[in-house]
Amino acid sequence: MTDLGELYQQVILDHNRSPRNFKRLDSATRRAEGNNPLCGDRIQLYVQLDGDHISDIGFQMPQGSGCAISKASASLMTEAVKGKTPADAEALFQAFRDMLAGGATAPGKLAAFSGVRAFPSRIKCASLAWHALHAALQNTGDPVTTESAKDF
Amino acid sequence: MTDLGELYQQVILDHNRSPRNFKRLDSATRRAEGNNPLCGDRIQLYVQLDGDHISDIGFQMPQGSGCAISKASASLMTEAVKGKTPADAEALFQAFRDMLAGGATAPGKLAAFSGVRAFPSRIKCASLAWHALHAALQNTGDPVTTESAKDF
Amino acid sequence: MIDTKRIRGDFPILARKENGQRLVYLDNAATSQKPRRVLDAIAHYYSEHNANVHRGAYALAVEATDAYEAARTAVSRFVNAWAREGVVFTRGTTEGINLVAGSWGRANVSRGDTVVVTAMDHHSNIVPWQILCQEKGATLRMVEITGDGRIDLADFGRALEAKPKLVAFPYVSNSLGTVNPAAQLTKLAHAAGAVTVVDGAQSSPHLRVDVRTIGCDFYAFSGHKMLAPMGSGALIAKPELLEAMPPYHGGGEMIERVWDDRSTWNKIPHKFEGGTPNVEAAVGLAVAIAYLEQLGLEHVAEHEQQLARVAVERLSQIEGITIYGPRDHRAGVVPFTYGDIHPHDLATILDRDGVCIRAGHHCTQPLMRRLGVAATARASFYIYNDVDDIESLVAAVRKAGELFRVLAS
Amino acid sequence: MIDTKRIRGDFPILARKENGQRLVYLDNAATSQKPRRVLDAIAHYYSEHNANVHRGAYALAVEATDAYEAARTAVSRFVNAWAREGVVFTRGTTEGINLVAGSWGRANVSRGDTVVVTAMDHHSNIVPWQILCQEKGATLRMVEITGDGRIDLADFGRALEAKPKLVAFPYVSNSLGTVNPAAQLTKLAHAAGAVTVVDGAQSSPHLRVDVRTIGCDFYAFSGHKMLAPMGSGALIAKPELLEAMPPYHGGGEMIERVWDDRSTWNKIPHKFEGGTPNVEAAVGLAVAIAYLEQLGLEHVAEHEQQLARVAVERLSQIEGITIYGPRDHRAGVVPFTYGDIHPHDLATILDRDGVCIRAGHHCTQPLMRRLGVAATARASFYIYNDVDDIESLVAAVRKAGELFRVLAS
Ligand SMILES: Cc1ncc(COP(=O)(O)O)c(C=O)c1O
Ligand SMILES: Cc1ncc(COP(=O)(O)O)c(C=O)c1O
Repeated sequence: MTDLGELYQQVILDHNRSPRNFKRLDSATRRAEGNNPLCGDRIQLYVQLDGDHISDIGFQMPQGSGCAISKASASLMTEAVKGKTPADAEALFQAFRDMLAGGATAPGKLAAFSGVRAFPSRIKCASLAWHALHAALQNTGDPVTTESAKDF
Repeated sequence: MTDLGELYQQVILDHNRSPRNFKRLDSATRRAEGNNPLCGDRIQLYVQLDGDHISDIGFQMPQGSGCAISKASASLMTEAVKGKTPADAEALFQAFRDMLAGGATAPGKLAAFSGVRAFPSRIKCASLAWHALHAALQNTGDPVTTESAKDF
Repeated sequence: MIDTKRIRGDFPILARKENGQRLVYLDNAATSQKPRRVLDAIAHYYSEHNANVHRGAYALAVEATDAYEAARTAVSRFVNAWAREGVVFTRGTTEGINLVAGSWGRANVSRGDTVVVTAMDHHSNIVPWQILCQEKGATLRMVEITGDGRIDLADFGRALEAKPKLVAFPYVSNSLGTVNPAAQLTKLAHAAGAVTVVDGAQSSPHLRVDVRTIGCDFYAFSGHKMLAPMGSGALIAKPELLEAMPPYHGGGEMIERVWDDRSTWNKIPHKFEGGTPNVEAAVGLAVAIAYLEQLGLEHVAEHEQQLARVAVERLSQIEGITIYGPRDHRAGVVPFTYGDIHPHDLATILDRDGVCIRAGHHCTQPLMRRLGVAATARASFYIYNDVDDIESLVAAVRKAGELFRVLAS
Repeated sequence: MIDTKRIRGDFPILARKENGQRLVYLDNAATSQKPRRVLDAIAHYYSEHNANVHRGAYALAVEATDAYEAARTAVSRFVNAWAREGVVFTRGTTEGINLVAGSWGRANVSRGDTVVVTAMDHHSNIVPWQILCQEKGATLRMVEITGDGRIDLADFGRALEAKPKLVAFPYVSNSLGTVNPAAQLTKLAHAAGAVTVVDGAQSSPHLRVDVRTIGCDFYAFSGHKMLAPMGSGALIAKPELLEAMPPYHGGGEMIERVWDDRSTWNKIPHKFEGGTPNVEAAVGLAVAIAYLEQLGLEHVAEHEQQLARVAVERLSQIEGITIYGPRDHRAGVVPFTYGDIHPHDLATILDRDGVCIRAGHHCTQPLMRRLGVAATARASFYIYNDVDDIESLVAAVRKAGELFRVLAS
């Protein structure tokens, strides 16, 4: 049970139950949609850019969509990047990816996802919201999916 | 070498070298084409029906087409059915098939093909001309092929 | 009856551990495991008889051809096909249905026509018809399901009023376990003038199928879900339909003569088997069929229904569990959700106890929308599963409930 | 260099007898035999890791997915693909070419357009284009061959004047053994604005292929001709072309979202892999590639060319033998005829001495018409063949000559 305990750490279960920034943002200057076609999970991400920083951010997941990992990850991601510049947010994404790939632990509460490494099938759940953030910051407008053959 | 000797009996090699009734028959009342798509062999069969008997019969194979078995079989078939009624010819075909399927030996020179039984891949060569005869007598007009999943 | 203990011994993979636990494989609707006999048949084929088929004059090629065509006969008997020429080997159900859509569909469906599918169909029996209808300007009509997960016969009747060219439905639903009244649906569709396509992916592995009794026109199934190798399967069709259809894949084997600018076609079924066929798959499928026939498909069906009954009963005792699909006429497929635990999390937690289930939309997104869920957890049974497996499932589900509650409170 | 003695020990089937004789398998252009390592990989996959891929949350499914995707990486490296997303698993060459014709072709070829193939193409690289051209009202232009069995570059140039939409040709001819100047042909075709399809069925097994050096747009090959299981193969494509192409088979795996009447597609390559993929085939293909890489494709090519040289030399000494194809730039394929003995008879007679060759049109009827023959006999070599095999071939051919002469005179 220990590795399950590491996957479903208290902070993850908490953010799954009560996701932060779980809201539609009508004032958003950037939007992106993320899809995990493997399980059908979807996320809508709203980002408000003011000058050179993310002044507000929100996300939604359709009813019943979003496992504990993907929902908590989205929630913790929004907390982590609020107030940051896009460049800093992208750097956090990189740190988060590195951690999932087996590298160093990501800063702050994001470290809670280090247990995901032991569950390869859940890595895409953890990275879904970050991919949507990346797409929103790049402003590509295309929905992103985690079902890429090359990365996570 | 004995089973090869049984396959390529003297009479077969002889009819392969000098096929009988190897001719186009402009007066033919029935025609049929036979194909062995497995090896690309083809036969054109010409049948002249006078009243209730086969008064003349001829066959052609395109240049280079026709292995020893299929050519000799066509040649011996034409000899065997000339002068016969269609019903008698069909009965011979049945006897020939039965022999190839492992049954009793077919009458007359057709018995020379009993050795084909030991060479399953050549059975379609031996029966090609007979299938064309059957088609001509049925007057279907369709080219026949030996590549049927159900019979030979 | 089914002697699971003896059967389990035939499946090498069941000796393996999943995360240190006894492997409890409950994802049989996705793919089945393979008995040693099938693995041996593959090895034997390649070690003794391997050659390209249908054109070789040497003994090896004759043996390979005989094995391949004998497998066709075995499949033909297995489903009581109209004729063995009406058995086209395919990679699986998806390819079989795409063959019908691409060949029969393109030749027969035109602008303004209707094609009918059901809301419980697998994507493989929906998307090919969507693509066909979009290409042709035809309408795709999706028949609704009832609250308890059956095809809504009233809506089916309404759909037939449009005189559809083709009606497609699953014999058994992979997401709900519903066993549909295939013969009745076919009869109604025929009365409306439609050609019928039955998706047999979930029926051939689990019950006795007789395509002539169903009376449909096309029937497609996959070998990999019924003990046979991946890449095996067949499309069963009425020969006269195949005769009239244009070819699907152009290439070797399927031609009679090739001119520079046009070709004529080989006889059926070869006309639809362009390219080197997968002899290994056919040989393996024939052995899998023999294995199932030896058990008796009636016993297989009974065994799975029994397990499904027990699973429904035991899971229902857990508070917060919702089970989907009809109460009866259910095959060995049990879809469920558990409170607000996402099925994906459930699957991960169960896996730690060696229990393999599927979580997701099961390639039935239209159905999921109608059920009002994004995903379900699904346990599906086969001949090697037993009541112990259900106990493991139930115990692991309870643990998941505790984990989420205990740690979260 | 190639140590045939050691290699022969890796192939269980070579221990078998053909009509009481040592098996001399010389029909490798039709299909290859399989080393024990590939058979073991199949058994190991099914005994340890079998599951449906891409959607399972449990360890078994993750392992199967990893094995499948690792095989994609292996194939990608093997041919130096543009990207691993540009590797679509198929059943073989025929399916790969039909995929291009059915998807890219249907979307891009219109009335009045031209598609170019060559007179030495296999039916699998002719018939799909015939069907496409007939459907679209386009013209199929067949490039002629020279007297010594090469693509006629002057005629190729004339064909390009029509600004064809697509040009297809074989890297290596299965009927003549000709190794075509693939990079040069591609460059010329690109200069004329055409997309290029290279039939790699006879190149991938036998020589080092680099699709980026060739510079083509699509490259298709079959696993079964290169030690891998039947049902394996891949289409290699430029990712940007795949991105823009409509899907081929609708079904599971290839969708992103499915609405009642329409769907959106998964990323490449999954968009083109509808239905449960053949994981076994991919796993076996990766092991076959590793086996060939260990030998070194350069050594494989050299070994076969050497055998072909010896075979041509030894057969030429027999009076009445005609050998087809170019003197040089020849792969390990030796087509011949012998006086007026029909190749079919020759193959039967050789088989009695354990020598397996192919007799017929080799799925190249347009080529046969140009050679002015109905059929040829064909010996084709692979890594396990040696000079002894050629001696057996030559001795059996001599015997056939005697049989026909002795008994017939
Ligand atoms: C040159 C060539 N192209 C295409 C094919 C077709 O390959 P497959 O039958 O594996 O699809 C073959 C072999 O049969 C071939 O030799
Ligand atoms: C009901 C149903 N139809 C079709 C399919 C598709 O079968 P395959 O993936 O073997 O082509 C499946 C399984 O995936 C299924 O369960």
